[in-house]
Amino acid sequence: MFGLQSECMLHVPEQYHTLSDYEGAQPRWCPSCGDHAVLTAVQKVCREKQLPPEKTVFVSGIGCSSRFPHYMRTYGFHGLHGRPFPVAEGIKFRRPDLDVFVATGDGDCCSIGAGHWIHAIRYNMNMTVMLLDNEIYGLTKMQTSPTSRKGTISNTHPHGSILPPINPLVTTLGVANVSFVAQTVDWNPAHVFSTLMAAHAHPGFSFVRILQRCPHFSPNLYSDEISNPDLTVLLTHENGIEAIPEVQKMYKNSVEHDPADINQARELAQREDLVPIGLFYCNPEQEQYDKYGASNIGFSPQQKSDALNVELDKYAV
Amino acid sequence: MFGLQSECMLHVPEQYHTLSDYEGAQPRWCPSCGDHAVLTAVQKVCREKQLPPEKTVFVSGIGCSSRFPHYMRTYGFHGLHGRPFPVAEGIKFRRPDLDVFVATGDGDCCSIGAGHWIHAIRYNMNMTVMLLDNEIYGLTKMQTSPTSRKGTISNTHPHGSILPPINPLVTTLGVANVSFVAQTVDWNPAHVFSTLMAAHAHPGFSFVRILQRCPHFSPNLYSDEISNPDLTVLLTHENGIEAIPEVQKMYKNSVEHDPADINQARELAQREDLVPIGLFYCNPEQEQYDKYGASNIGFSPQQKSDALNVELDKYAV
Amino acid sequence: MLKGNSDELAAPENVSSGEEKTGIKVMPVEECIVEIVSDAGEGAQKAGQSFGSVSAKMGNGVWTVEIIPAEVQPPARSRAGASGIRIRFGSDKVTNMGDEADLVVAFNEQVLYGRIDQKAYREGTIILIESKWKESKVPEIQEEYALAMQEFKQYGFDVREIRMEEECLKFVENPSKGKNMWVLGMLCSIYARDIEKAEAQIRHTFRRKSKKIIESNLLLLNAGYNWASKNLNLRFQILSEAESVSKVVMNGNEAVGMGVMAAGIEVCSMYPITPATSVTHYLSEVFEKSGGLVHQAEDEIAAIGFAIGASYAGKTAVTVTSGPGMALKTEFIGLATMAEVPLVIVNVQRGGPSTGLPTKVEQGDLLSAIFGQPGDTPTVVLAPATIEECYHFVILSRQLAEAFRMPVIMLTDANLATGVQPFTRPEINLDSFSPPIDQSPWKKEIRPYEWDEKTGLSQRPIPGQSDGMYVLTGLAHDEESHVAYDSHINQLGCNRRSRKMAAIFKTLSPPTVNGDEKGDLLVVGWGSTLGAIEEAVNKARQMGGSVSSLHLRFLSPIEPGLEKIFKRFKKVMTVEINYGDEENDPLITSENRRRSQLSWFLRAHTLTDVDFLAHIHGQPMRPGFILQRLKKELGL
Amino acid sequence: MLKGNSDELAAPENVSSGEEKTGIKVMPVEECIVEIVSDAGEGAQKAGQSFGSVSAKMGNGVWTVEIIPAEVQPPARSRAGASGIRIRFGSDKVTNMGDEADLVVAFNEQVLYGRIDQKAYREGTIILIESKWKESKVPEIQEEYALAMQEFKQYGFDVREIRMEEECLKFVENPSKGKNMWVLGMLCSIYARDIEKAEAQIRHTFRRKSKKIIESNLLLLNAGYNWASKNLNLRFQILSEAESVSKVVMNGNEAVGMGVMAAGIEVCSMYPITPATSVTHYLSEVFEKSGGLVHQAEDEIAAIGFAIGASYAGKTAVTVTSGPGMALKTEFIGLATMAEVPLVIVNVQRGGPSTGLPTKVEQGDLLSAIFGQPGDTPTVVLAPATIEECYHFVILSRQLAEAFRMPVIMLTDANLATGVQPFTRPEINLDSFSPPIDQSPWKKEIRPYEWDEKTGLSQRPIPGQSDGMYVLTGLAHDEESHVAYDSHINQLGCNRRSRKMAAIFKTLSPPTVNGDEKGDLLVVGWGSTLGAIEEAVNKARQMGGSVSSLHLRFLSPIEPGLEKIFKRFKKVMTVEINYGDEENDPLITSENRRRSQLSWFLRAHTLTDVDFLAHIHGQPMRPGFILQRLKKELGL
Ligand SMILES: Cc1ncc(C[n+]2csc(CCOP(=O)(O)OP(=O)(O)O)c2C)c(N)n1
Ligand SMILES: Cc1ncc(C[n+]2csc(CCOP(=O)(O)OP(=O)(O)O)c2C)c(N)n1
Ligand code: SF4
Ligand code: SF4
Ligand SMILES: [Mg+2]
Ligand SMILES: [Mg+2]
Repeated sequence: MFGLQSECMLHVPEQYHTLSDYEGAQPRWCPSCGDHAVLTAVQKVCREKQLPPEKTVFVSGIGCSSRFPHYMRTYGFHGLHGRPFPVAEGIKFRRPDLDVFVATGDGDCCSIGAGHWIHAIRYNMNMTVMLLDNEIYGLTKMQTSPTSRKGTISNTHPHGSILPPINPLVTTLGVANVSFVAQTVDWNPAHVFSTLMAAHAHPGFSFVRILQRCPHFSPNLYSDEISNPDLTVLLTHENGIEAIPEVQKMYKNSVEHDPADINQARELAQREDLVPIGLFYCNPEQEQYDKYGASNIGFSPQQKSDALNVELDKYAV
Repeated sequence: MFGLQSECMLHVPEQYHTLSDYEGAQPRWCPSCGDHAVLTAVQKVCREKQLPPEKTVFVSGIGCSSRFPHYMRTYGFHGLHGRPFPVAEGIKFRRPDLDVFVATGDGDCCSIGAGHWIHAIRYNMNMTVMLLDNEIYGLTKMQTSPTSRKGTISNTHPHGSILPPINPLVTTLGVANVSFVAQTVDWNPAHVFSTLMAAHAHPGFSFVRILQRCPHFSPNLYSDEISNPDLTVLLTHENGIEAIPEVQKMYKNSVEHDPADINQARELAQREDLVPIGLFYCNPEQEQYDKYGASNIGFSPQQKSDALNVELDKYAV
Repeated sequence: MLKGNSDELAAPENVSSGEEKTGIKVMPVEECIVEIVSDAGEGAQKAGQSFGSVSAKMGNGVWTVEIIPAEVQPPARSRAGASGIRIRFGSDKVTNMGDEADLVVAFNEQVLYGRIDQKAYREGTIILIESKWKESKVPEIQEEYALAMQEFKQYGFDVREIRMEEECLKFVENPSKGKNMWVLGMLCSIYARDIEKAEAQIRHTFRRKSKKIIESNLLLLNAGYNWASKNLNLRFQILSEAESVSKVVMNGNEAVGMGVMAAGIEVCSMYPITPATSVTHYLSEVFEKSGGLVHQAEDEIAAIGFAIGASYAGKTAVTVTSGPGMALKTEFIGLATMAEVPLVIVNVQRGGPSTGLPTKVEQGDLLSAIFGQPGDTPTVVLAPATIEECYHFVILSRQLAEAFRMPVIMLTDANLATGVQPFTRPEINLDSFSPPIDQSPWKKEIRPYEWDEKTGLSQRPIPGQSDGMYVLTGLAHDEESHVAYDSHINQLGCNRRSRKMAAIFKTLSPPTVNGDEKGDLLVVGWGSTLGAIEEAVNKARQMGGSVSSLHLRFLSPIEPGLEKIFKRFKKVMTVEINYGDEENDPLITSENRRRSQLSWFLRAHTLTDVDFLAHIHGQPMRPGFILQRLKKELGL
Repeated sequence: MLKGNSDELAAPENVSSGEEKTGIKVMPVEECIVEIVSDAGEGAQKAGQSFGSVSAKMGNGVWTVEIIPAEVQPPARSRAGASGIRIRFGSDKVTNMGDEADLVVAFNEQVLYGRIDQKAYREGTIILIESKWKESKVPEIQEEYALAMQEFKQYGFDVREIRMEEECLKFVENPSKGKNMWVLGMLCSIYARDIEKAEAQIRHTFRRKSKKIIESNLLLLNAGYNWASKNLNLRFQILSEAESVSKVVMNGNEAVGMGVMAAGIEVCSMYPITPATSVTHYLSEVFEKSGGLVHQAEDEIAAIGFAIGASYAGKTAVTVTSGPGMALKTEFIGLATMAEVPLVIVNVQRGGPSTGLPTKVEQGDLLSAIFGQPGDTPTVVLAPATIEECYHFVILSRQLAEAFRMPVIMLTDANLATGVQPFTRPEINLDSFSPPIDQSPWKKEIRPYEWDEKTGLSQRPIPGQSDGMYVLTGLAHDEESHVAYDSHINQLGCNRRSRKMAAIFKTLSPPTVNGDEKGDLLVVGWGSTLGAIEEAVNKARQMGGSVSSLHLRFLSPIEPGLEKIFKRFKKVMTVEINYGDEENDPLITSENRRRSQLSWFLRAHTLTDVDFLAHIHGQPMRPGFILQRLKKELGL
């Protein structure tokens, strides 16, 4: 039964992958949903980096955004609401050869998944995380999310929500061992692309919050930001997200911010007047739990047997 | 069956409560466990404030520290591991007349309870929270906790733990709507007392991390800090924890810190060279979810019946 | 009655019966099943709900059920995207959605295929279909449409192609917005509905919209009515006896929501999950006015913890969820049982296992509700069988929870959740609004779990009561609520909690048998299948079959007398929306056959060889499906 | 053999049998039950474990079980604080902890009361008690001690007061540290244990301690031995046949841990919970060396999610937990079943419901393991009955999980977890170390759930395999793993997952009956009660009772042939550590009686009126307790 070929370092056939190699099922999101743009950017990142589809895994929870894996032609794990992180960690733990992406929603990550989110930041395993934050529950039809602004009218708060929203960036920046925090917006595909390129290149848990439009339930949520680029502030730095001329031209407001400076990162992330996009924090030196996971893989049956025999000896009568 | 006396604003008999009025069962903690000192301080706070025992509820999860409610003579709810916050919130929601305390451990709050913890901060309901942080799992006999320092030898990490610890203060300070964050140490009962006095006085979610000795499993954990007061830095401010001469005399290192300044609070909380004690952050203006909860209590049966009739009318054929 | 702003529009006279002016013969019928199917967002449901309400107001029995696609926005013109509504209405009470539809209005042909896959139609079903696709600019669409028309005719449907949008365009600029109202008008003409009632209904439905929108909808309603009166040779009449009792009409989730208010519950703690969430959408809107609040928690664990906290503090509480949420509440349900905290848990069941079929019906949570807990955890489980019972059982659940100091699980399902049916307007009992809270001093000598030896009952102190202080715990505990691991104390505690079940059992009476008290076959059901089962059984009886049925509302403790009743029948079988291996499946023997949940449960309870008819099609049980099996069993 | 650093210490000669030099008669006995009880932290367990190991090494059958107080540090000298160990050993194999002890060493009299409450002793039990309390400076202690001595004598115990600490003080400064080793020496003298083996054992136990500590322990061991040889007229001899097979000795949790390694599992994902955690303590220490790792997750949900992720990625995984943790894993178990992810779940059962009795034994998670999931969730549930099986069943569980692509739940309990027993050293099979991973290209035309129609089996692609890409989902899905809500697809998927159970069933053979194949009474058990049940049944048979027993290892699917076997007995009853209403409890009738879990399950399965003997004392089943009931049933 277990006589299969054993470890996982097989050569992948050399072959150039085109965009369509990464295209899975036809997306079922609403036509002008912000998720489409992110999907396209991700497929471009995959092609740019020529990720082998069979060595790439997209993990998600439940939600509109969590349908993401189905629309990629890679391996995918569309699991339980709120639980993408533990699954992604388990996948990565003993498989350093796999590229792991997580697609999650604001409910999935910040509400039911909050505990796992905090711990995933701390585990700092090498994976790219996209929080598709539309500030609402999409799939279940418009309930308040922890990132919904105070006063949001939703089906669970028809008279307006009560609490100020969680700021996923500030929260992430407050967790020990945090190693990469960025923000981008679905309506600027070039910036989404370069942000995800940087996130993927970072060795560790790369957390990218993507402001994502849900025209179906919140048609006007980001319309000010979209129509007026001055409401956005671009974070620039030589160690930040790669500068793209078209993006730089678009946003007059920019701040030079060293992503090594966590204190300034927190202050910037806290801003409520403008939407900062770019890299808030990056520290490639943090402890990586996936390195621990990969520390003793590939033992031969004989090695395992020997170790077990040593143990049995200890308990021999 | 439901013919009982109705709302909960009954007068409590005027009577002076002595310390022993707050003493419940004989504590079963190890003799030199740090929890004892906290228990005593809490009983003193209750007496100082003359809290009516029948209007006071101690809520906890599971762990050595979570045995706390049994040792008080008030109402208590010793619930499930990791879940003290939702229970405490439910208790407070429609009972503004009750004084709610939460006793939780580093495993209970920061590991299995992490999601509820984040959300409890955001709900900002008026309650006093004591995180008894011994950096270990006590009750289950010495496993690594999220606050265990990297390299900690425990039963689950006999070769040393892998990750840097969660800093509960920094994490709490990263959550939206945070309103009160303080730290104290079990070996300075006077400071524990005044910290808890301030926490209780604060209208909102008062989070107090208490460094707590577990001599049974980590005999030397805080011995440096205990023998050398210079490893502690006292946060002082007119809006901070009340100044106690004996405490001020003890700690040479002190920093003037305005608890309204969240940026400095985060920087101080992040310090790893010294243990800062005192008030990091306080903002009594944050949104309180318990105020929402109390907004429509005490409707008479007639009022309820009328409202229901209006509804039935809407659906009448 | 609004005439519309066009002179062309003359309101038709009210149709009474017999021959119409137009010379079309009016067919009197006892009942009808009508569907409107469209792409999502085309308003079919709104039209159908209005049609159902009007019919109810005209004194008909009505059952409406929504046809919901799985995705928020499935692709247009796709089988999977079929969205819409079915309305079954008749002279008598209607208890279920029935079998095949008699008439369907379709906005495109592809969604019709989706319904055909579901076996929603029969030979002769009248199909009124939008015909604009015939001239579509996309050649594939033209082809698809043409092919479909051919096939539909081959299937034996009575197809009528109608230029609906074109007709609407005569009155409005964007016909895609109001076509549903035009269709409503058309149906009102076909089924001789009182047009004034329809107008009133539109005014109510759109009460929050602008006057302009209301006017334009009324215009289209009348246009549809007039068009059909002139151009369709279809006219049916469903008589109804004028009823004297006043009624309300709503779906099961609204009924649960109203039941929560009627039960005097103050806290509804939830986390969104389909198909349960709409209970709380409804409550979020109105609960505040009756002195309650909805709490949206961060997850299902927090939701039940919050409700338990509220209940501990003397505030009546409910938590509402569905399968995956129930799974997460497992540990806290155990605590509520162990520490004896009253709590109402509503589980609107959906298809499982796991995330399964979020929008579809199943009865698959029965055994997990009863046995889902580690350790011995006696729990009350009950299930309403009608929309009316959805309302009343919440009140009952609260009463049981309070009186017996334990959690009560109420199981409904997606069929009840979205089904709409009129029922007698409930009388309000002021007593049920009394809070359980009692802040008068506690008698010091009474212990917090002073279990009555016979019934296991005890009185509970509530924070605020002086001298009642105790520390609740989920650990094994004695009558003082002190943690105690002694053998006899653990045995005692478990015993007392179990004894409460015997005490509840004593209050129950045996279920009534529908049909003869003995015979060849007894059909046993629970929950939303009541109407379909009784309809099938009654038909089989009319055909001479010796069959009766029995419907359970209490599953745990189960209702008394079953073994005796079962003995009077040659065969007993359950009907369930559940999985069970088929007898003739490969490898399956009577020994290893995995039986559907209720049948399995009844075997243990009665030692009777209970068989079953079960499917997990994600669809309500249809009377015809049951009847087919009954005929086989009875040799009819 | 160390002589000690004092000249006074002369090592006693090795005792053989018959008359000793001292003139004390050596009593040959077939078996003995010995206890050492003390306050927590006094080392009773270490002494007892060493004693058990020495006995095993001398060829005796052995069962040791720890006596654990509920709190980390209960108050000294308290009933609730009784901490210690029981060692049952004999010439033959010993399968359970037995009934009353023959001899007990007690460090104070209060902990003895704790054990007396548990009915651990009988008239005539020899009590060797520390007598220093007689001269305590605290008058209350003096009184308590004196009173106890009186009472103990009244109870008929054979009490011997011994100044243990005083004796130790002759050799060491702080006697409280090494008294346990002195006691071990004393017991070695009484039971004629090979002192060299005891010395070797001490060297092993303290191998990580300083030489000084080892020496002082050896000194005390010999001192105790010598003192007893000179001063006690107690000498027993337990013969044993020299066994040829090599053996290992360990507790059930260590056996599970070793089984994990032997199964070729690579990832053990857990969250601490008593009494399961020690499995992972053991693994954390040694797993790395055999190419595996323990992951301590943030909670039980994450622990199982992590394991499922690892398994999805082709790494064999196990998650280990107990009742409350199982409750939290409910939703993810459903996902693993639905999406067919192999996974081993070990549940070391403790007392429930809720947080319940964390350190105590119960078998209360049987029905929740089988039926705990919302929706239809076929799950394999199996249960080892001995410590040896704890090892082998992990291997079996992995094989089943992989072969049938589903989660396998293995239920052990606190009795197996802490019980220590020697068993035949397992042979290592290199095959079981092969990883399931196969990175060769997947055949493009094979679908990820290409279910075999008959068995429901399918092959799974693993990330890394080119052309195997698919998206796993917990939603209803077709063979491509595409989300699909169609009626027939849901029916098909559920059916295929169910069919795997029939396929497993076909591989099982009927259980063997212990005793005659037919008779008056059949006792059915499962899990850790095997030894006690067979001991009681065999005794009853010796007394002429017509009784047999049968022990289930597979609970789901259940082993074949039960109905046939049951039919051959006049009465069938289960023996379980579970709750069930007593027949003569108030309000209880045969109709509303809540039956213990296995008996209930067997009723549904066999339609036999299965009775039960059940308790939830938090204690292992004792053979005497069972025998008593058998006698009643059989009229003996
Ligand atoms: C345990 C559980 N609880 C609740 C649900 C219902 N549910 C599905 S998606 C969702 C929230 C989706 O919101 P978000 O994560 O923001 O994703 P979006 O749809 O907005 O992309 C909820 C509550 C579920 N499937 N499982
Ligand atoms: C659901 C669940 N998981 C695990 C446990 C076991 N458990 C009890 S307390 C505890 C951790 C205690 O650590 P901490 O919260 O730091 O409290 P301490 O004992 O150190 O005060 C654990 C894992 C449990 N009771 N319930
Ligand atoms: S509902 Fe919102 S988030 Fe979901 S697919 Fe539509 S637009 Fe996107
Ligand atoms: S184990 Fe540690 S935390 Fe627990 S009671 Fe003892 S000293 Fe305190
Ligand atoms: Mg969202
Ligand atoms: Mg701790």
